[in-house]
Amino acid sequence: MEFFDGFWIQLVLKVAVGLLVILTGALVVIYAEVKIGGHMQTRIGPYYAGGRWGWAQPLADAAKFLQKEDLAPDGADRKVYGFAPYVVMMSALAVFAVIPMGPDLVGADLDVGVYFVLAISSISVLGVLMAGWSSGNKYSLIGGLRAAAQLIAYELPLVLAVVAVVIQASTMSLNGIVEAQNETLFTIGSFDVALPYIFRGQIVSFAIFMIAAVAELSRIPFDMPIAESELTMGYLTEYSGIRFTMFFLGEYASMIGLSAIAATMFLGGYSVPGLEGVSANLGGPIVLLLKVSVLVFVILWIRWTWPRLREDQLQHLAWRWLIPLALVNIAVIAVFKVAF
Amino acid sequence: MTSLDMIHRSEAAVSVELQTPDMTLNIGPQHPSTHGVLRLVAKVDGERIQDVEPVIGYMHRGYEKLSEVRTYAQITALVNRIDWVSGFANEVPFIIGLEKLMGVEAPERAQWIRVILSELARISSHLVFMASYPLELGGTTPLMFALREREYILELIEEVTGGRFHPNFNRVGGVKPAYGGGSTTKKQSMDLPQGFFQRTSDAMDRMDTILDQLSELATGNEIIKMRTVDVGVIPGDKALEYGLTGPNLRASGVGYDLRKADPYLTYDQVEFDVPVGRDGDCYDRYMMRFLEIRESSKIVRQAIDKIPSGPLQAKVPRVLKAPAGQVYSRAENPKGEFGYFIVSEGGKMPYRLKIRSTSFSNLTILPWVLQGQLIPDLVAIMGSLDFVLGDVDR
Amino acid sequence: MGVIEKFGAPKPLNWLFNWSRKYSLWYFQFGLACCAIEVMAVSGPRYDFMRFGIVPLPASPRQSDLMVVAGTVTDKMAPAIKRLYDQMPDPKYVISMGSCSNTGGPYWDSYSVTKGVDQIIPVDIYVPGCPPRPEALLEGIIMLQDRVTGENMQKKWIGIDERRA
Amino acid sequence: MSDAPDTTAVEPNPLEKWAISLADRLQAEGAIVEFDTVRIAVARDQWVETIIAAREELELFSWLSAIDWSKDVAVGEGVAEPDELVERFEVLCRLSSVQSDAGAIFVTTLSKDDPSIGSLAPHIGGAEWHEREAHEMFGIDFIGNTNLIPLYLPDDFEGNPLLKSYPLISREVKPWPGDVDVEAMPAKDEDGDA
Repeated sequence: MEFFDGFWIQLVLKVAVGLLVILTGALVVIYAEVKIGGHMQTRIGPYYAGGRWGWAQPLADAAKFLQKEDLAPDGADRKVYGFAPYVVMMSALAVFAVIPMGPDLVGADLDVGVYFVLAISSISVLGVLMAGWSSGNKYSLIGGLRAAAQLIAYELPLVLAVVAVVIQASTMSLNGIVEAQNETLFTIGSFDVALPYIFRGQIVSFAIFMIAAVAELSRIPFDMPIAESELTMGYLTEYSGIRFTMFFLGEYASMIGLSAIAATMFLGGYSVPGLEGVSANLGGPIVLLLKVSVLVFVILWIRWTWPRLREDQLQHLAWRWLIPLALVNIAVIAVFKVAF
Repeated sequence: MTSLDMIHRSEAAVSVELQTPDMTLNIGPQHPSTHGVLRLVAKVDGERIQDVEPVIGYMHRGYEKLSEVRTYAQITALVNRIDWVSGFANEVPFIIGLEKLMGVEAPERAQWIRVILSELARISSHLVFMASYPLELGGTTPLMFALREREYILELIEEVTGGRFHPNFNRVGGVKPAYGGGSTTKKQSMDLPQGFFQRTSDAMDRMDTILDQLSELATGNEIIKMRTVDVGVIPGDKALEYGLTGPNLRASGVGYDLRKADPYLTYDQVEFDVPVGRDGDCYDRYMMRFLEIRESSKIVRQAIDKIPSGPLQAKVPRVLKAPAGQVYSRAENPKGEFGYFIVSEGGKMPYRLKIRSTSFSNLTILPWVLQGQLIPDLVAIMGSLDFVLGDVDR
Repeated sequence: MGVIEKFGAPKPLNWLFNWSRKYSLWYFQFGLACCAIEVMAVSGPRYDFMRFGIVPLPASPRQSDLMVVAGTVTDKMAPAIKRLYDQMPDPKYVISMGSCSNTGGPYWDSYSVTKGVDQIIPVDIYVPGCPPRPEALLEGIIMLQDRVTGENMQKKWIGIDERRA
Repeated sequence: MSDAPDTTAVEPNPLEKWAISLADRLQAEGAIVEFDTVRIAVARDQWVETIIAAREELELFSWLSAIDWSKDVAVGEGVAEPDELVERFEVLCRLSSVQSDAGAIFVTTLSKDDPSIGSLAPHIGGAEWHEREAHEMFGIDFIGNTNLIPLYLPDDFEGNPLLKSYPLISREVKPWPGDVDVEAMPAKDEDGDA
């Protein structure tokens, strides 16, 4: 297996497998979105594509967008316009590099994993802003500006929620955070009980994190940047074909990404009591997948139930409620950490 | 030079002073929130609208001219399509006016059938509103729930009239003899389908439970309240000045309902309440429709109890000719006062037919009410006025 | 994709392309008149055209494949429709729904109604009715899907419009 | 109101009484009641004042429109007795009460040579669009309404469609296709001049 030891080979393999898994995951989530959404609305949703249950619907969508004409408006700033979807896509994908799927199954176990995740995921703001600005369309511009304002506002509670976890775990490595949650807290008889952070006082952080994550994803009830009834498609208005697909896949990939981070930090990540050693490496991804699915489902559920807020109400929520709450939460967590 | 160019150019000026040139936002004629083809030319400062000029006419089909070259019987078919979500209700005032002009009175059973179908049309129209309004605020699921229920109402309308929402069911002096009666004898077959009343009252029962569900899903939703309460307030005197009628006027605290104020058909024989709002904001306008569905279902139930048996059609001459005269007849459409001013010169066609369409008057207030609002509120306010572009442009 | 324009797509690829277009007709949220309400009904639970892969998501013409001209086209609206059609990226399809957009319908003698949307944009499928029942629109969609299945991408990309042939 | 048949009975019914008293109070020219429809004739120069005064008791501005009484009829049916017709425009405005079923249509007459009248728009906001519509459809000028741009029709549209002399070109190009008892085929001598 000498061949696989080379750094570049490993990198290429990791990237290839990662891309495949993430994009497949994104397609699955897209399918889940239309299908679950359909059922929530007492509809059937896609049915005929692929023969049964419409399972091939997202594949058809992807293949179709490949053939679509790639249009750029006359007034567009071509370079920026063309580059924006890649920025969004890259930021969505890079997050996965540090998410541990097993004790040893991690793209790169950074000491500052948390920091990396937050930094990388906020790059998407840049892409969105680029898209909005360069399209040469007023709806896009307003959408882009709304997106920037919104993402900046919600980056803060997101970070502050994470800080609380970092304090409790005393590490910024995501692997470390999972292991911290895997530590035996107490024993009942011969059974070691380890509790994820959500049951160890981080429920508030978790709630803040999820709200901020939904806002980061620009999904209902925080989907003002692409508010269809107001701004047509917001910053996406002018995008067509493959570039639109990039945004679209990027959105769903980052939905998985943020859910995975939330699962890692609050729900114990890949770990589940009783899964150790090699089996943890094998079963870890599945455990993580299950946890991610639950979170993704919740995000979809919200999407199909609620209407959207208004821009000022959204800012109001972020600055007057979430951020103070997150600060108080940090203080409480820190006090407990020091005291006990 | 477009304003966007100006913004790009003003980059250089940023260091000197922060200029924010007004952006002219052109919304429509195709835009998801305009219910069809309305164009708004809005001057915006950031997200705040400074001035808005609605441009209508994208659905102008020339009804008033076309009516002058169509016989009275043909006009009934045409007027269905003015306000296309409540087709039957458009026919009623026209046919009442024509009957007045010709001195014909429809048999009582026909009048009751008109009441039932008008109320079903009202329910279906309000359900379209209940469907589209949350959609404009971003909620997609109430849309589907309301559409699903609307199908049950359309089923009933179709059963009687043969059309889903353009029934063309009224005739001078009665209603079109419906098909599908139980017996083979000719007389009975020209009546409502068998079991129609039972199915209708079942549908009304269903409607009540569904309204509870919808109120849980949408009306009671905090976000909907946040988006609509105290948004787009129209005071009563302004509403009267701009000729608002129907739920829009009642939301502003003026309890004016033609079914009570100037009863037509057999509305004086049924008991129902007219919900009246207090603040005149979007939430009130939303609630008016919500509550009116319940009242309508009450009316339908009473009508089913009270409807007498009898003929559906009075005797009228084969060729419809109205004597010379001018008559204005109006009725409470789902959206408000719908009226026809028929000027007859004694021929087969009207000399002039002025259509007082509800949405046109309801929309005239738009520039006034939108001033100084935010773009997201624009959507909420426009949606709450519940206009149909065909009714605006005619 | 200059290669395909020159040599044509191999059969499996052609099939894949046609299949994906068939089941992924993103419908452009665009309604004109009465028929738009029927389109709403078709998107609703009882008829649900998403079963056929008609996704009514995009509000912008840039992401859509299918335009259903649902309702009366007036002379004032016609330039806007033409423009929206031009804004849609190829390959794109048009269903003309209802008598009004087919021929002018009940407004055949009006001074302000365009008598048929096919005067301004090419139409793939005409659905008759005033308004067509939801079943009729579904039939039209299925006919369009059948048509897409038999398309030749090479011809389409070179610019041979089979609709006109 | 020469052509409107006088249907008033010998003793006025309550509606007629009300109409006459309303006309008196507003110092209008007269009142006609037919088919439960009250029409109050108003002098052209009293138009704006009368309507504003009438809104004291009839609060709801319902609509404003016009009729073209003309002998030159391109499509459709003309008046019953063209020889006696005085060619004119009638401008109508309906106000109604929201307290009762009362309501009246105010009518004034404009000559064809000078189809202009004072505008209600500065006093009643809702009248602006109605006046624009009447301006576009009949070519009536509303003095004081600063925004009389076309409401419905495209900018390059010529003519005033609701004038009786305005033809429907489609009907001339291709007459009514069905053999329904609608009307005779369009006469050949009609000029398609808009």
